[in-house]
Amino acid sequence: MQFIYLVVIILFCLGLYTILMNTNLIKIIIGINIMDSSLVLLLVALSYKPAGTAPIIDKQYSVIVDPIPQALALTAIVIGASITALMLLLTIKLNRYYNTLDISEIRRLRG
Amino acid sequence: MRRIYILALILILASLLFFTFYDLIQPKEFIDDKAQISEYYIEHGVKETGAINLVTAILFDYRAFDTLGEATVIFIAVSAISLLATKERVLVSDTNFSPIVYQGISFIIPFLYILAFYLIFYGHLSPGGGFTGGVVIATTFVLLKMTFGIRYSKEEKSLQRRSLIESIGALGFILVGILGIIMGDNFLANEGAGFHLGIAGQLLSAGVIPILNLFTGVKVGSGLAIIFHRLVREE
Amino acid sequence: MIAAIFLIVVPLLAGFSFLFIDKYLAKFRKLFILGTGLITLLLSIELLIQVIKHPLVYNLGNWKEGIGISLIIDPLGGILAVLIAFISFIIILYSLSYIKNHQLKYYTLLFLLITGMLGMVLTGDLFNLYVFFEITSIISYVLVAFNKNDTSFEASFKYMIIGSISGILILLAIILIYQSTGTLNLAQLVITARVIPIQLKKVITVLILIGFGAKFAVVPLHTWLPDAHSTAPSPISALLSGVVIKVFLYALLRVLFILFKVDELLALDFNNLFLYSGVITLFTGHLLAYRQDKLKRLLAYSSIAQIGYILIGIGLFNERGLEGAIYHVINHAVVKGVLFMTAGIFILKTKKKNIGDLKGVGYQLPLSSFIFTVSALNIVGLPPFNSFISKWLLLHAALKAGFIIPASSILLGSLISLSYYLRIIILLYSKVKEELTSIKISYQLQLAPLLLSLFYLPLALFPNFLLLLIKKAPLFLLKTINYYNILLGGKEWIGLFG
Amino acid sequence: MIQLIIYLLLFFIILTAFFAVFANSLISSLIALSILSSNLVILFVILQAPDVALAEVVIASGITTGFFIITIDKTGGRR
Repeated sequence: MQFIYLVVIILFCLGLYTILMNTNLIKIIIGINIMDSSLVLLLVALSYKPAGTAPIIDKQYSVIVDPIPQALALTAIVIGASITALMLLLTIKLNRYYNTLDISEIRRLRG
Repeated sequence: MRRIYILALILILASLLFFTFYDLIQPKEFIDDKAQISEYYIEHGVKETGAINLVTAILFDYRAFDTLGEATVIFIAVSAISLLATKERVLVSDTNFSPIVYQGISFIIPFLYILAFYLIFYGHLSPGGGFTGGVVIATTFVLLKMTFGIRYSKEEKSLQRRSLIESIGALGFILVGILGIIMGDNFLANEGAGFHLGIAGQLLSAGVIPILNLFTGVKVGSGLAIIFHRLVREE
Repeated sequence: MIAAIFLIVVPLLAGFSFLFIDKYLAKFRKLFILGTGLITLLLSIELLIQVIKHPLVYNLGNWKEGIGISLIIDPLGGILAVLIAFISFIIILYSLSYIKNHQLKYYTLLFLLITGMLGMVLTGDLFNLYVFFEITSIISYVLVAFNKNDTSFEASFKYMIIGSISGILILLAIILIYQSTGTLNLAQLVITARVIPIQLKKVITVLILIGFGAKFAVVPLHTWLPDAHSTAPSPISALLSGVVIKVFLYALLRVLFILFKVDELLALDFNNLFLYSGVITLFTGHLLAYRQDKLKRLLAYSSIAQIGYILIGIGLFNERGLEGAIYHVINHAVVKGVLFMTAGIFILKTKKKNIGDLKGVGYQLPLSSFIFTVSALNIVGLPPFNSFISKWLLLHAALKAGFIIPASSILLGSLISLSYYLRIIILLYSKVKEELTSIKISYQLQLAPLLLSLFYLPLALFPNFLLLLIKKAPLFLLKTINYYNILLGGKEWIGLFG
Repeated sequence: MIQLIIYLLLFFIILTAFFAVFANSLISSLIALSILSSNLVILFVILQAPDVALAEVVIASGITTGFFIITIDKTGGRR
């Protein structure tokens, strides 16, 4: 189980690496998406308890996983998707004006 | 040179996070305090909200204000994309699929609608809820547009109607909240606003939660359909 | 009590229903826009009057504190709410005659922006703070791109990348806080934050410092601000520079002071961090502003410098410093709002953005130029004006605490700013032969900056009245047990209310 | 058994993440991102979070991928 946290760290750092190193706009957005996914994974992993069941109480239960991080994870997913949609629209727009997807090229063209 | 700096930065961050999580997953004395609140939800959640799905109970009752903010975020994304996208008509090349695709899609659409409304109306009983159901509704629009071409639905007129529907969904959410104040309770109150909680586990239960689910689903569905339409029509 | 929730709901309702008003009741559109602004302003004043007497809690859905979400409003939140509502009202007044196209989406987004800022100031829940933080940020990105040209899209995308990273860092910090304390209520965190191990606390602090710091443009993270604030339409620049960055600063202060007690902050040398990053921010802002040749870019860099002043005031971690900082927040919001609005009028008139093209505008737009001159001298901090008072308070507090370098940099920075603002003023009133353009500027457009600049008078003449309000604010930050006491009904205040 | 599945899923998640970052063509990195989300969905179901899994499957690996594909198509980045 502890490996999940390691995966979260790897995904987080990989996303940050993509944002900082890549110059392609769509790759940058993919990096932000990977970072978002890592946080959702972290939230779900934190909510999990060994031998727990899902937070739907329709029969006898012994251990229930923590429902709050799951609710927070839902919010995080929705907000991340909205930002992604917005960034993709701006990417299309930037491509139309500068005819490239390369951010350093765009910066150079702008002067 | 820049590459080395960035790599160093990321390595520092990784080690920082590693030790943080290492601390975090060790059981500590604060565990009692933490148990209190989630225990509270597990113990009293069904009785107080009438929903047996605790995640929905938290999203649409205990922390419904967050959900209102979330719906606002989608509303903002839709407004922003309609603002920034071009308004003039763009020619979109139609792709021709094989008849199997057309038949298959028209066969699958009703089932998708059933799935969407199941997810919305059973949000307090089983996994799902307004957001998920709304996105499934939006998916049907996406499928229809992709297979039957972009001019299948009436262009600008249907977009306007859809943004009206979206506004209605958003307004409904707030008006349900204000109803709580009118009934002499607080904003977004459930039982205090005169809604019956019913028997937990039945379809008509949990007071305000199915209503909010419906509004959210309508809002998210029409909103994401608008976003998709705008993006496709963008040059 | 009821004013607190309606303060958030009224602009939100206005934003959602504006589509209907625009479609079916187009005649009442102007009335609706102005009315919403006015109602928000009145509600915020009502709230401030209540809060000054007694800080209050509003539990949404009538759940107990800590179970549901509650709004917790202390004097600092009340003051900032009035500031936001007031500046927004003036901006709405200005926008009515400035924004000519895409009005429907513009006002929808503007109302929701007001909602987001008010929510961030009033909320008492950590995750709710994050939601409103994202609302405010997303609308800022969009409104930066409102002009729909290449530079504005580029600025918006840059802002968006930095903003998304900062949002993710803050979400991570919130997850860590929740996992180690088990509560999201800000007031309960005052008590439960003690159990967070110090190592974890440091990590959380790094995350929120970078996360919120990127949003209010502390120096190594400031690169997006000049682009974003100079390409946005002028009313939005005024709002972004005037209030939005201050709201993010407020959020940082709130979370930071809840996590740490003041003694811990001093033991960890946070005062030096704040003070010297403030000094660096101040000099970077002023020196880069000196080299600009575009008017709105210069004003944007000047905003970075003013954040430096505020950071110096906060970094002292005592009451005097915080009072000066809050007073400076108010002054800067008012003055920078006027400056951006008049800059918008100049750009409308001359059709050009460079400072060199402002030659002789002073004779063709006497009123706006006069307001601009007064405001420029005001923001420099010359004696008869209100910025002088707040800068004097900051200087006094810094000297009293024995920090010589920050104190002297306040004076030196003001000198630099005097030099570059004087350059503009001299250009404004230099003689030219011919008329610049034949564009008429209506008096309606000049009404909003005039109204806002009239507030220099009370701010400068009766500082004691405002200081009386402000004096109550620092005690809720420095002695956070007071903030926790709000939940208990407020029986035992420490050093407050007599 | 379930441990083994979890480890396998985690391995695939890392693999797809690296592929999404370092792939040359945008479409393949996008497909990798979508597979990453799908793997996350299975993991969420195993970790007893059905709500999050449903949201992730329709939002992150469903409609967001659609938006990405439209963008790549519009910007001619299918190289």
